[in-house]
Amino acid sequence: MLAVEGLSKSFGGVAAMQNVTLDFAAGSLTAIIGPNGAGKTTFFNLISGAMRPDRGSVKLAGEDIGGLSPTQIVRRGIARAFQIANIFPSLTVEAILTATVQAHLGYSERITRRFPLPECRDRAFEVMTMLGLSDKAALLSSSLSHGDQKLLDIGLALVLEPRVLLLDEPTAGMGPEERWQMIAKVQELWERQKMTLVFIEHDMDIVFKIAQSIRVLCYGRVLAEGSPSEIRGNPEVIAAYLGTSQETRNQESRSQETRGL
Amino acid sequence: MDLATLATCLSSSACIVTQSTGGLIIGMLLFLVAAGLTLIFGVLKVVNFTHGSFYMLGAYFALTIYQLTGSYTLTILGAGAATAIVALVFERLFISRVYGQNVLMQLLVCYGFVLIFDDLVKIIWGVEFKSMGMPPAFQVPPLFIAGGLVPPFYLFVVGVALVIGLTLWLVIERTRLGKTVRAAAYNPSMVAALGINTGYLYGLVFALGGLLAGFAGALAAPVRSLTPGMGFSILIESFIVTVIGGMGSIVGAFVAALAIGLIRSFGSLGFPLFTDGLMYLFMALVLIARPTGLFGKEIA
Amino acid sequence: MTHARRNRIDRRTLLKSAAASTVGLLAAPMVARSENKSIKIGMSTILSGRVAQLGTSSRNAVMMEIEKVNAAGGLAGRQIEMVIRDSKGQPQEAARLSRELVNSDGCEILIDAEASSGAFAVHEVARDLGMLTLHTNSETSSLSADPKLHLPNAFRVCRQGVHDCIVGGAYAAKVAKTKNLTKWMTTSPDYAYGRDTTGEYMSYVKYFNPDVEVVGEAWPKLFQPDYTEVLTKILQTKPQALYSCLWGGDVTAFIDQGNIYALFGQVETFAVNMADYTALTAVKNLPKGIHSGNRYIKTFPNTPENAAWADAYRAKYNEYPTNWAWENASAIHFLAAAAKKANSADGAKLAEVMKGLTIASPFGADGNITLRAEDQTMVGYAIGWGTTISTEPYVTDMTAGDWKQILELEAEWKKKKNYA
Amino acid sequence: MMTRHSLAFDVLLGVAALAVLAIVPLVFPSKALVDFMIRFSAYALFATSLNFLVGYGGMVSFGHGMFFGLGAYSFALLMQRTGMPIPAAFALTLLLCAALGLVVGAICVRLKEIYFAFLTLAFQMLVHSLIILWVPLTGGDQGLRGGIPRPPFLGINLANQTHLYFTSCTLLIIGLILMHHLVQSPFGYTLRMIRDNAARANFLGVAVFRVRLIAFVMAGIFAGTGGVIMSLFVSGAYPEFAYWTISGEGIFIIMLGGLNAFLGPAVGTVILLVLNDVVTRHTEYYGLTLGIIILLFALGLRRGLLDVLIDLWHRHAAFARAGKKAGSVPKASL
Repeated sequence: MLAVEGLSKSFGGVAAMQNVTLDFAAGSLTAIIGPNGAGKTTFFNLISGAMRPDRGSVKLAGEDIGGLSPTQIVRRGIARAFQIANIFPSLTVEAILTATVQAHLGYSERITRRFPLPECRDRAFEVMTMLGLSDKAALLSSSLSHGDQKLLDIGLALVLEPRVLLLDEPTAGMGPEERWQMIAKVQELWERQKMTLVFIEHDMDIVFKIAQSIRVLCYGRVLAEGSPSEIRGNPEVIAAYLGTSQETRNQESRSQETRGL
Repeated sequence: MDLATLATCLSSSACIVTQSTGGLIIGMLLFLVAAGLTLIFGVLKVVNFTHGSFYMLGAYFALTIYQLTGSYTLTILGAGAATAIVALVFERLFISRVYGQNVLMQLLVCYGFVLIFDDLVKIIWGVEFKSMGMPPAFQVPPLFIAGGLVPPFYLFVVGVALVIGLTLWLVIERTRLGKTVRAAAYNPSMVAALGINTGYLYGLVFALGGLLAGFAGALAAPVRSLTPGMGFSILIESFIVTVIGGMGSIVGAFVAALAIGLIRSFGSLGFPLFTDGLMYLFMALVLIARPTGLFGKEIA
Repeated sequence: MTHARRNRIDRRTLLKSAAASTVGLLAAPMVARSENKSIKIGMSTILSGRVAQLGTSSRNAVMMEIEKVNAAGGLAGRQIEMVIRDSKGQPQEAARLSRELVNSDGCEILIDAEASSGAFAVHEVARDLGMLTLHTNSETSSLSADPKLHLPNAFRVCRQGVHDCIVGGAYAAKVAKTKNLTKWMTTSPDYAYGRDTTGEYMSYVKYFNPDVEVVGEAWPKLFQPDYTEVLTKILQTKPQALYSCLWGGDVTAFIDQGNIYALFGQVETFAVNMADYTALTAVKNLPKGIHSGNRYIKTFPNTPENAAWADAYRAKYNEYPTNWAWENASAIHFLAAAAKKANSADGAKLAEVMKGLTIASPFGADGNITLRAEDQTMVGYAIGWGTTISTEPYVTDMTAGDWKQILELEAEWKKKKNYA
Repeated sequence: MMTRHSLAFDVLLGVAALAVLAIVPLVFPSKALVDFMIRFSAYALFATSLNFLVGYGGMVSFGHGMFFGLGAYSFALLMQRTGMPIPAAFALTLLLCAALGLVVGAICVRLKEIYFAFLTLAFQMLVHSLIILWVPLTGGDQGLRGGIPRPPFLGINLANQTHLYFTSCTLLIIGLILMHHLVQSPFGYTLRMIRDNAARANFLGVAVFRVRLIAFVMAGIFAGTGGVIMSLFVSGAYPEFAYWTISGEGIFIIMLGGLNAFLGPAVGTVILLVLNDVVTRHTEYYGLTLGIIILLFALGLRRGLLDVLIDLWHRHAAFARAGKKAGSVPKASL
């Protein structure tokens, strides 16, 4: 479904991504892991069109989408949710979802009718029910709990009915059981939507629990790929990654946040 | 348009010298005002529309102090200090209340004070325009450099401005305070985390901005006529400068100020009717080419 | 809590101003215009901003004269009440105020003490409302000369660009002959007044002295703070003589900045607007021998009446009158005289008798000034040129302009412009 | 069916408002009121269109006055130079404003925050200096003189102040209805999304650039309408109309009235005009007075008047419903 080949990107001479070649089978559920500065987020940025690759190709179902604009890539069926939930603070959950649906259906520049267009609204409510946010429909997104914000963020991506969904640390900054609820939700959605799901995650327990296969990035290179069991046993990975403690991971994820896009 | 004149000028060293010093003096005074503006924006993220008023106050303070003391040195220092104090009070009492608020809200406060300061000047110094007069020390014939005319006073002004600019740069780049300031500009929360009193820092930055504007006013007072609202044109020009240079960049302000100065002095030869237009045109072109100004940080 | 209080306070202030306004708007008086009642004269001028000083002096002069008129029984028995508003120098405000003065303040006569663009705005209002309107400050010739703009109810009671230019041209040409100044340059503010005046002035200099050629022009913006680029350009062009119609704070800044380039030693300078007390008293180390037209000076015309008027003004407001001051005073003089003649304060009747009205005036070249019937603009006022000195009376060797010559050449000028 | 949120409802309100406005001059036969309402229409259209950009699009333009000026000049010129009927000149004027909006917008809307603001300012000042320079056409700094011919059309004679009053009010109300409709349309919500978080909207497949550009053009058209009314009021046009001060006043107005409420700018316009008219009556220290009042707003209310009122209303409602308070999360930015 999604395949990258020889993907490279550097910032001011510093190589963030070096000749990465990976592919993700249709309908697969893949985790991307790697230590601080491994280039995980950069990887997503390159796929989703937030950054143009210096070299290499990004293919979606065989079509080269390298260097297309985010909008074009979204239209082709790659959606992403973000590390930090980037919701629209002054709008209600319902409005945001509805507006997203209308964007997906190509109505976002309609001026002949009034918002909300019934068809969009209905779809929005479906998604809300699916996410279990129905009772929060009328709340400002900025007043949602962190978890719900991330959920909504994922919901927005789902609205676009993506063939490939990229989740950047769906559980970042959540408490233990919140994490598990979230991940259960993600898994459920994945099964229901029959899509290719790629997610960046730090919590190894989560990764090993749900991922079908795992890709390990390290300093912009592919360190290893394989099934959870294979990765678990891989000495390089253990050396490079599993050593680091949870705290540093959190800091690291934050430092990546501040870098933003 | 009068490109012939421009061409002949560019072919004569005398003309180039004269025009360049002309551009330099305009640019330097602009720089002093713009530097404060860009500093304040860089650190406080406040677009300080009252900055022109600081320049005006500097000039009027200079007028009074000069009349009292008769010493131009005292005048410059005094005007700078007095303006710095005004700026500090202004920041502590008012601007500090709108930090982190909608930019437009801050703008509104500043605008309010532009109006207030203008009328205060009117009440204190009168509506009629004033002129401070040239200090005797500088009432001397201009020098000839490479056939070009260079008034000693302007040499002095440019010199002082350069010294101030350099000091400012050193302070920002070399001192601990400067580090803090840059840190604050980069990421305020970090400064707070370092346990530095941001209130104190912000007040200081504003005072510094006021000081610079005050100096500019004092340096301009002998040659420019003082009127309520005189701060306005320089405000717009120094905004153009800061935007061209990139909001928050002192170096950018310096380069842009010189550019504007030269554009004015040479532009007036080539396009006598469009000198202002040229300025805006230049700004538009720069922004189109570099959306965050020459030295501005990319806001992604 | 405190927040709530803030709101309350503020709501109150707001309600006040709102109330005030609604009163101002809704209760707009449908004025009964009975003869014995006092008459309101509306005046919009510039009381704030760069030109505030001139606006204030206009108001001072008007008030000073109104006092006299009222003391003498008012306009045909009706005491004058002035309603003076600040347009802040914005033409649309000038238009708005003039309408308001008539429509809601019930003024029956308008004095337009605005600078040029404001004057044209008020002129449109005068066209619309048909009120008797006296333009007292705009020197732009077309205001009265252009028949397309002519209104039976609008008069210009102030100097006129073209008159200045003819007199100045003749004077400059004479100086140019004696001192053999052929290479001229001009430096004038880049707006209508500056362009027209400069163009006409130089054309008359050439008319009187064909050897003169203009070798360069510089057009600083109005109110430009820094003239360096202009000065350096002058120094590049190296003219023998320089004409400028910069005025007010601009001319003083220009002089101050020119001094440090030692400009006035090198170039014979003709600055028409130098000889006005606002500039003369403000500028430090005023160079000797700058040629200037009279804007207003106590010593020209050198008559006891003029001196007396200046002293009275100074005694009252402890500053010397400005060019705008004497012009506005003249407006009141004309109104008073017209009212006497028509024995009425009715605008239409006043306008009727004002056409061609001649009155004795301290500002007249020969003791009289006239509102010329054909284009309803003032002629015969004192106009002349002299040279500056650094102390009172600031200007000496005044040469008076010859009105016979002015009128002849003005007529030609009108033909050239297809105004007549 | 007609809900509070339907266009039909707005139209009904508009008609009602117009009816009231029609009666007012009969009840209070005050020329001053008529003049005031004409100016109000001009400024309210201008300010509301600016708020369409600032409040809903998050695009703070310092150059919006360029459309006000263009509107005034092109209408006045078309009427003076060509004998065309008023509606034609009006339509053509709006077309010109749209064109200017398209060109300037295409260049500006890419830029972020303050830079967008200053680039728009730059273009406005270019328009301004063009007006000043092109004396033969525009009359330069003296403004466009000689009055605007007003041939009657459809029984409307704009030379008559009362007719002008009705026409301005009608234009205002039509303008408000249209803008409110835009704001309530799917487009309007896309615009809000972009204001809140352009980058995220981009990743949801919203064509940010195009949406912003469209908004910029629309705002330009309505601002131009305001300019037309102003030119009719002063029967001329002045460079001041295209000067930055007009844009400044616009910003000022929306801050006074409130940029989160659709009618905020209209309220703000009333406040500013009343302040201007009342204060200038009583003092020549206009700046001082106005400045202090501004501070009361900025530091006292901290929001536009209408925003405050609506807030209070909501609070009341909330207390009534005893609804639970929601903790706020700082605005995330991408």
